[in-house]
Amino acid sequence: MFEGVPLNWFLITATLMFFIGIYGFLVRKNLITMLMSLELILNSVNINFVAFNKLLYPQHLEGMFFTVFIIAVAAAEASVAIAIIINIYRRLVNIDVENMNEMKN
Amino acid sequence: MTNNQIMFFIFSAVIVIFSILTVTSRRILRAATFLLFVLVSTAGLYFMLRFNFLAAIQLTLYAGGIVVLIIFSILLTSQVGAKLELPGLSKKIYALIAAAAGAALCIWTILQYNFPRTSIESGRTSIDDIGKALTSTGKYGYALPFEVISILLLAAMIGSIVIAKKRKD
Amino acid sequence: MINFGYTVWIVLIPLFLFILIGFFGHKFKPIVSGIIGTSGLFASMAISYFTAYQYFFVLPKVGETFVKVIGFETTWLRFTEKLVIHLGVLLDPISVMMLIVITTVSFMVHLYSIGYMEGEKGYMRFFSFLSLFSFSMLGLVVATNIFQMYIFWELVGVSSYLLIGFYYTKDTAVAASKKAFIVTRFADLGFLIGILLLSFNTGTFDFITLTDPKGAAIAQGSGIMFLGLSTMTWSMIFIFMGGAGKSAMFPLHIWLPDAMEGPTPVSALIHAATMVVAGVYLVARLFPIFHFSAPVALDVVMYVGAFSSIFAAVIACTQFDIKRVLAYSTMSQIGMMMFALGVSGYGEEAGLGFMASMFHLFTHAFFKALLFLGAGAIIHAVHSNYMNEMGGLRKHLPITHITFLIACLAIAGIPPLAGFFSKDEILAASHQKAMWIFILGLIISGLTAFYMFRLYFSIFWGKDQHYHHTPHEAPKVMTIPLMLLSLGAIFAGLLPFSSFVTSDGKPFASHIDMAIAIPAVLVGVIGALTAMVFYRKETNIPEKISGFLGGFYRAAFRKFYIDEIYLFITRKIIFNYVSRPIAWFDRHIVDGSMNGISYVTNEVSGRIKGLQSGQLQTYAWVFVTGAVALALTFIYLWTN
Amino acid sequence: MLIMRHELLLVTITVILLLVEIFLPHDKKHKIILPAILLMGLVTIAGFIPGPTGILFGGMYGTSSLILLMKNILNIGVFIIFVQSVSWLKLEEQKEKISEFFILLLSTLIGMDYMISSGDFLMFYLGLELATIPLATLAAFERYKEKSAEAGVKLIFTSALSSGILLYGLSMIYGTTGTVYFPEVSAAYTAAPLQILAFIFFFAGMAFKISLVPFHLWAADVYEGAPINVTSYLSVISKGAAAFIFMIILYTVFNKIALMWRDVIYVIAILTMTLGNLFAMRQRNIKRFLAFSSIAQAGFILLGIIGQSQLGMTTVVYFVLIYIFSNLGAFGVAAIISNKTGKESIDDYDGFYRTNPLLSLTMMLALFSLAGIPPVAGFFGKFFLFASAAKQGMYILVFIAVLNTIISLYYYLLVIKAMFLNRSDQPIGYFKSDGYTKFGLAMCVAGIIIIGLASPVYEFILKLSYGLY
Repeated sequence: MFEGVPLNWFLITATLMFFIGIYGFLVRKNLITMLMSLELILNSVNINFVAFNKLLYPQHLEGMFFTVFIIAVAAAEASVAIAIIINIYRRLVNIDVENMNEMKN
Repeated sequence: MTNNQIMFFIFSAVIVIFSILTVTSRRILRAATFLLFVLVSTAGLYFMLRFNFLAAIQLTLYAGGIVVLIIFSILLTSQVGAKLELPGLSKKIYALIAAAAGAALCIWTILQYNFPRTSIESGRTSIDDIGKALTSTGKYGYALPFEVISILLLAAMIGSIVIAKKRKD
Repeated sequence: MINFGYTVWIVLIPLFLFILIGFFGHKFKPIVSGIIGTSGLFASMAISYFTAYQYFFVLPKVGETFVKVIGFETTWLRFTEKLVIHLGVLLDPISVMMLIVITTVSFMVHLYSIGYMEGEKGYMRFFSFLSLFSFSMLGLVVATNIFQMYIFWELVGVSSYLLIGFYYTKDTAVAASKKAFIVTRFADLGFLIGILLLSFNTGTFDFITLTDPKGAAIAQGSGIMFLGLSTMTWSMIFIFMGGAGKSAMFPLHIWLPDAMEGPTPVSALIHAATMVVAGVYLVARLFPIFHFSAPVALDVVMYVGAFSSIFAAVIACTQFDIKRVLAYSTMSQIGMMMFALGVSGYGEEAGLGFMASMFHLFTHAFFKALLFLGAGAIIHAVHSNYMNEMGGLRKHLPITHITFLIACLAIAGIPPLAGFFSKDEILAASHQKAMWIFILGLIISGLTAFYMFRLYFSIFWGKDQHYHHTPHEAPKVMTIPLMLLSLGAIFAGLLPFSSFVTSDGKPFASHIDMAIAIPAVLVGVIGALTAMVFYRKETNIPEKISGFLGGFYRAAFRKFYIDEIYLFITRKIIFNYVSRPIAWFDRHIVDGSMNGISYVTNEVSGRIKGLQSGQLQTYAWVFVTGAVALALTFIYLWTN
Repeated sequence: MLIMRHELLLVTITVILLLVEIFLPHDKKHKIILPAILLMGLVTIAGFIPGPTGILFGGMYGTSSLILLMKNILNIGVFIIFVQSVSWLKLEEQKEKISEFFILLLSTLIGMDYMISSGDFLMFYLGLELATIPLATLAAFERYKEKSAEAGVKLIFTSALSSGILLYGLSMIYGTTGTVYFPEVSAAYTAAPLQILAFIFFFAGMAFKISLVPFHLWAADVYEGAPINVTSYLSVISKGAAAFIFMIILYTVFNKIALMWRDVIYVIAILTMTLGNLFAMRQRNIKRFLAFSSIAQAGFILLGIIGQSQLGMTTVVYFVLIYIFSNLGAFGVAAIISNKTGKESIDDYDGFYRTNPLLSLTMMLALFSLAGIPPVAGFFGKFFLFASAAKQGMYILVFIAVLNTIISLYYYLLVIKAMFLNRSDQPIGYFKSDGYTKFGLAMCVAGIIIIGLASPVYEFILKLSYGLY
């Protein structure tokens, strides 16, 4: 209980955000919008970690540091993803994920 | 309702609503802006939980860095005014089913679980503690991960450059 | 004690030959690789004979029993603390006998191939594969433990794959080699599971420990029960599955007829004398376990053997490709060996079936190799595999003719040739077990004589066909092995086999029971004569005979329409309504089911390709759904 | 610091290469190849020098002799890949990014090493990402090729999704146990529904890396599109490392719910082997073919993991070792053909034996090893896997696995048949390989033959794995 806000509220918010991100990842055609959905997913996990850390296990800062590192990884991931997206754009002049099916079966 | 609760509801509502808008908006630049709102109110949650350092990182790195990166690439690859194509209906339905089932399962399971209740109230986390932890090599010290993440960032940078740099011809 | 360490060279020489010819063969003239291979095998054979001499005559027996001797052993893998795998040479009566059989036949085949393969592309490759095969087969029979046996067992499969597919320009040969490989591999899966079951059940791989009648392994017989049978029984059934695959027992025999696409010397080596009897050898090797702890599995061996034997004999009567006739005949004879093991008991006289089986294996190797090599000489001469395109060849191929006749007489069980003695022992052993199997054995003998002489008369008698060029006798290098092997086919039966190879190592005296021998010979003669009546037609001999006997004979024959009736019954009814359907069943149902499996697998593979749609988001969807479904299942449905 | 020597050495040579790259004139970029290979060789050898083991950073990092061996195995694999990729790197298109290739590869290897050595989920996660993100850039390395770019997209997006799901699982593990350190997590773990959920999400993330059905769909496409040397890295080293850490975590962290994950793996193993094989059967592109075959192989690895004993542990390491050599052998030959002629279809291999007997023999050996035919090493790997599963009494699983080896034999024979038996009017012409290529393949062949026949290798691993389980 954090001053009136139960842990579950945080978790539910995060979970909703997580699956909204998943939904976006599954339906958005533009690669950049997919990337945004991914950011939502990672962000929701961060909320989980932080809430757990503060509300349940405040002795150590494990959850918080996990979050810090997730943010850093997310930055790295985003930069690589964007580099690849730009590269794709140069090849195809189009960044629609549904066009990317040269390899299948 | 306490102040905390009200604050939480505001942040939470912003997060959920703008998340939905992010994944449904048909104008890509708007979607990016909505994402920014989500990230900022997440930072708000961190502030509320008194993780000021983390909230600062969230604002600078996430909201400042990544979103700007995303906006740049949007400008590079899309016509700003154009509306995004709508996904097919069956795709939407399938995705909705998967996401809804997942969310229902997770929330249900979370509610089933009895989290231990702790009453330890720690105050603000001081930058000092964070700094110490970050350079400590003992337990609950994060010197090693810090080194590893630097390799990761370096590698990601090199990789991005290799991929994105223009071919000389 | 005699040091048998040198026996390891019997196995190693072919390995060196393989390496030598395989890697450096292209440096010398083709013929040289043939000569190297042949002389190497000769050395191996000489050592084997010496080993046999030492083992049977010099080595002192313990309590009148031939003991099992480890000639050579090295530790190879420490699997767990208890399970240790060795590599070595185990000498006991059956392995020594197998050494002789394999090296002899292999030597003959090498010698013969020098002539047969002359001018073929890949001469040197052929010899290197032959050496590899000999190495693997020898390694198999001297295995000290079941794991070593399995390794060499698979190696035999690989090298036979290479040999059957030797004529790689022929599509059928390629398909056949692949089929042989996959079907036997399928059988080996049973073998492997059997080994795992057996070794975890008994804690050892070692043959000596495993087959000791008083040992712990056999006492484990009443292990855990599964589906009404003990683990031991299951493991033996699985192991027998491997044996059935290699030995072409029904329904795993489907590869054998097709494998005839390989070069004929290969058929002689692999499909007559060595690889196909590996299954029989395997059962014989583990016989005490079968007998003491898994009698049900032994019954399985008996039924499978008996059925395969009669099944193949019937089909053999309908084939026109001479190599296919021989292939089915091999299957039938091996079936006899199997059911001889199946009816056998343990101990001296009770183990008659065991002895008979090994004896038949021994004699069969000679005359079947002879038949195949003879067939090779015939094919070499007329460039056809089909007996209806042949006839009257006795004038052109005198040596082949005589040796082929000897082999036919031997396989038909006409005394005093080799086949008579061993077959007689099998029949005697079946007689001890049950009447029905004895009668079955008689029927098989009759059929054997019939189809062999059908083959013989169609090829060497009958109408002289118009060949493109006059067939001529094969070169000496090919006829000499024929003559040597026919010596074996004549005299091998005279060995007092039961004083060497028995189920428990203790010699006993076997004798010929006239009550069994007479009907056996009789059915053989009847079968042969029937074939003669049908297939020796259109020669001058019948006319001579009828001329000699005068018009009465002819009149009587015609008048009573005996011939016609006979023909009607046999050709029209039996041939069309019994043999043909069985052959059809074999080709389309048994064989077809194998093709069906591969067809279905292919179909399924084609149907599910949609899963891999190339769409990233589909993949992600499957990913998410998979995770959620797994979670759902294991949170709410999983109970343990 | 000697405890961490694998990682430190790798970091050192990465830095050296980086510096060299900076100071190397533009037209002499290829000069870095030989030093890079030599350095990697030195590191590989240095890895074998016995050294201390233990725990560092308050339990975040730990090694044991088995873990050292795992790292050595990965080093060997990467060394071979270095050697094998020389002919590809010398192509005009890659010339200006040679050192980047090495640096990126090395950084992923560092990630894997940290991942294997990790003592808590944070280090594990960072190692995992370090082992994945640079790989996406490697997959998209041939940036002028659409397929390569597509492979990069598919890899980075699916891996990000999977790490998202994995992280969600980790957050729940943290939430229910209050820690991310392995020993404490293990102590606090019960089989509560939320913890099972957390485990499954974690499992999905790992299954993505090992490419287990149904989390494998990315693999075939990425393997096909990526440059072939990267593909072999992905399918061999990356997968092997993931399998190692997966096994370690299952055994040490989730040991309390072993009964549950055993059943999960049971199902997944069967699915993976069967689907991998069914898809492999119908492939005509050699890279795609090998991709599906390596998916099927991943299913076999699970058999060892499920063995859940010292035996199981040993066999997994042993199998991965053999698998590295066999698969690299197969990929090596495919890479040579692809680089020299641009041909990647199995139909193009018709009559290959006539023109390039040695290469086809190497390929045959490698494929036989993958199919598990004695006496080449692959057989022993498979045999021990089956044995370790059989020892747990999972005969039905073993039966299905063995059936699958027969299906796999069928399609491996297709390639062998194409090379040795089919005729072709225009077979791939004879080509001479350079010293690097020959050396790389020779290492693979030696590995395939020796590891199986030389029992000390197995016994050595067995001895090392005493401590861990």
